[in-house]
Amino acid sequence: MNAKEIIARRVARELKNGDVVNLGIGLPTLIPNFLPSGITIIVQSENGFLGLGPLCDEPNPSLVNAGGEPCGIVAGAAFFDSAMSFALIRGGHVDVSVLGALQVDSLGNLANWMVPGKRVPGMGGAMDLTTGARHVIIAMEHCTKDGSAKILTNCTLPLTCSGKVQTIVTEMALFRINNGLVLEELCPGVSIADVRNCTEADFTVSPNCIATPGELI
Amino acid sequence: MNAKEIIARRVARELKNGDVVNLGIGLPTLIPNFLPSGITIIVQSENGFLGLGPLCDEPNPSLVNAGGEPCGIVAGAAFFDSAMSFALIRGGHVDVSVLGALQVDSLGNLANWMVPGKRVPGMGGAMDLTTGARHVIIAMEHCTKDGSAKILTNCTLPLTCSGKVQTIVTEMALFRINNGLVLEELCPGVSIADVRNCTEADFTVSPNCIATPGELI
Amino acid sequence: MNKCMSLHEVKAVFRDGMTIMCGGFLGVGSPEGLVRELMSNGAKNLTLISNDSAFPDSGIGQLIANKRVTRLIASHIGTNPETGRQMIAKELEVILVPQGTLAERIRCGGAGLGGVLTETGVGTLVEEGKIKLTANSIKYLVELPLRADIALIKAKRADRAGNLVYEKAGRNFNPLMALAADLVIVEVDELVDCGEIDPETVITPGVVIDKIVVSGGY
Amino acid sequence: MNKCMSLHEVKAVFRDGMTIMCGGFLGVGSPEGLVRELMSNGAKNLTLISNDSAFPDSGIGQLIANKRVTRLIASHIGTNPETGRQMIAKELEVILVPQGTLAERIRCGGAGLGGVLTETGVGTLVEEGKIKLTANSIKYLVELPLRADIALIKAKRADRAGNLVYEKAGRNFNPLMALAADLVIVEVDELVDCGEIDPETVITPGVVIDKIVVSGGY
Repeated sequence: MNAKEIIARRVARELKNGDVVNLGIGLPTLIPNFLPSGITIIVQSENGFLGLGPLCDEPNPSLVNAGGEPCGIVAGAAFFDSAMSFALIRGGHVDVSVLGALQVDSLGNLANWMVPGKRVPGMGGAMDLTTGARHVIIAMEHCTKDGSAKILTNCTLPLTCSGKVQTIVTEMALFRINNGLVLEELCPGVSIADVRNCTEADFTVSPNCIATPGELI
Repeated sequence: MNAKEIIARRVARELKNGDVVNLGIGLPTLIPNFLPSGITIIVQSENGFLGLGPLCDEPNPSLVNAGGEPCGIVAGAAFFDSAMSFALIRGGHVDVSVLGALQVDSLGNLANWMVPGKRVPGMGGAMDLTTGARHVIIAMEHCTKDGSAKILTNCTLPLTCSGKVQTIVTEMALFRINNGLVLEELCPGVSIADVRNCTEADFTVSPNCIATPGELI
Repeated sequence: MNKCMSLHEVKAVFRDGMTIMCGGFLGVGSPEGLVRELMSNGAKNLTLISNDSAFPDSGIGQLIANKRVTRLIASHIGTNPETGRQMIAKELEVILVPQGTLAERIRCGGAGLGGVLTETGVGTLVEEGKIKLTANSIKYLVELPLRADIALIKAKRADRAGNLVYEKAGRNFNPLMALAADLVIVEVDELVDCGEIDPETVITPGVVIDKIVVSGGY
Repeated sequence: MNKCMSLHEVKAVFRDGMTIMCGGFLGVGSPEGLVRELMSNGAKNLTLISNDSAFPDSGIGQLIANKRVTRLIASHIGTNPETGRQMIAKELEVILVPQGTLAERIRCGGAGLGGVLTETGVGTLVEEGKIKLTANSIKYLVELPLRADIALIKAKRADRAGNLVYEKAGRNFNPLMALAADLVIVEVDELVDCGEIDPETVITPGVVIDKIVVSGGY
């Protein structure tokens, strides 16, 4: 299992039966593949529907996820316009938002929409999702491709939201943000020292910190 | 033809083919009966649809106008919720709003929602209609039942809107409000002196003032 | 995830002092069965948010007539003389809100918006006590969100996920209130399986609906 | 009252310097035929309002690539590298707006609202230059309406009155833009007679639609 799959699988275990979940582009879209049996989630797609499911038939050009990839819908789905989509998101009707990050910090700040002067994809729905979803989970590889830390004391890139991130899941560890960064789980084979090495932000180790049990990854 | 019918008939002549029109409770609902041939209007009902038409079949308990009276719909109708209904009204998508009045004044102010300490029906949709409709027409009998003036220099009752009324149609006359009250039409058999007698507000007589031609009433 | 509930069970959710939203326009699209349960439950000191107070002997009008409501937020009360009487006698606080503003305030409550700017009510009693803001040279009132503890709504048909379609002018405030309360209970004429409502025609997505009651289905 | 127009006639409506809204989300639900007419008309110095700038070689992406747009108001430009390049080279002004805020601003433009209060963007670059307002102890940004000279939208089916239904995720911003421009032109796959669309399923009422063009119908 690669890093992305390990992360997606761990995030899947955060979800409760019946949760309404918005999945960001890329890694988060893998999450439904790893849902434990007995757990059904309802996937919200911010381009305008609830009940996103796997692609079963031929792709329909009008049925894509928020990343533009062909997808399917489940029985009990509903289509709506962008105002309704974000009324649901902003209004607290989405239980969990899972997003990637360029940087995330110990105050729960997230940066994932621009690198000034270089790359400015735009925030899309991310600012509304982090403002409105009840539980904001960052799902990302622990470090950048060149090995620099992404979990910082303070984000240096322009923020997506201020203080809304509650959980960070990487291929090394799981943190909760609760008056600072708290290490709650270590992936098998990873030491606390390994995590400190790869994390710029200081963090406390929860007294209940566990090695993520095998069945959870 | 009674006073209400005379008024409704004259208002009907103000409407252009294709106009989207909201008709207040009571007298204004008579207007569609008097549309000249070749003129089709689209009636907006603020309880949530466009394409209100006469009752043709058995009354359907879910199909009533904004006054709660059973009605029908025409081909090409559309139902929507109250937010959409007032998005249409406030957003300038309703061409004409025809309402009754307790008082209306030479500044275009309207009072039609409360008599303090006595009768407070509430404004319903009237404040939004007068704010948003492109043309606000007051259709009412010239005086109260006890003969007092309703067209005043300044409304004394709490206002429904400030300066939005453009046209007043009564069984005696038609006024436009254009930097003050301007008499534009007299009904047959009515003199300017008669109108002054029944009107508290001062008004100018348009140089183009005409006796409403027979075919217009 | 079973959202179905019998009308009988509904009674247990009501408490004195609650804020309750109720769909309907002069009784059309009003959840008559749910209101009957609220009547028989006996909860009092209610704040009621509804377009109007219907008629003294029907729907939510009965709640007013039975002195169960201490505060009413509505756009129109003219069809229920008892509402006006209690208001003038100061037995009932009535907050009159322009209908379009009422719709937007409820929509804000459900959509996580802090309010809207509207020209409606400027220069009238409605502007009293409100924040005013001038934008693009137009004077606006800032109208704040409305939410409730419970929303009682009426639809024509639900699937088991709570997806709703309405009937004609019975739609009115129901889809707005469906997002704007902590507990949302819908009364429907008909319950169908998931997949039986075309996803393109769903007006209220099921995720906002907590409980479904079938009319007359004790 | 004939709202039908050929694709060919559309070209005449565009002028240099216009503000144009265009429906679609990464090209899905985008009025390809109308955009093609806008491309071939040659109008430039356009302000474009759209969720995203799609791809360099398709839909509104081509307008960007052809330097026809001087100002873009959008939530996301990552799929069109040319947009980012022009922005960084200061050839194109890009105003990035959170997607939910963009939806609300367009809705305000169509609904006669002066703006909305949203928490989205508080504590970020998005709050720069905006009015802030604290209500119920929460800090909000006041986001102002967006309107356009022309809205180009895409629907699946129209009746001759302009009533519209959409297709799946192709709905997105189209129903909002349909109320927010002085001239609203819809491109549809199919045109039917009045009465052939169930009034309960209409998403956009025909009164807001000025012109109807059938895709491919030259």
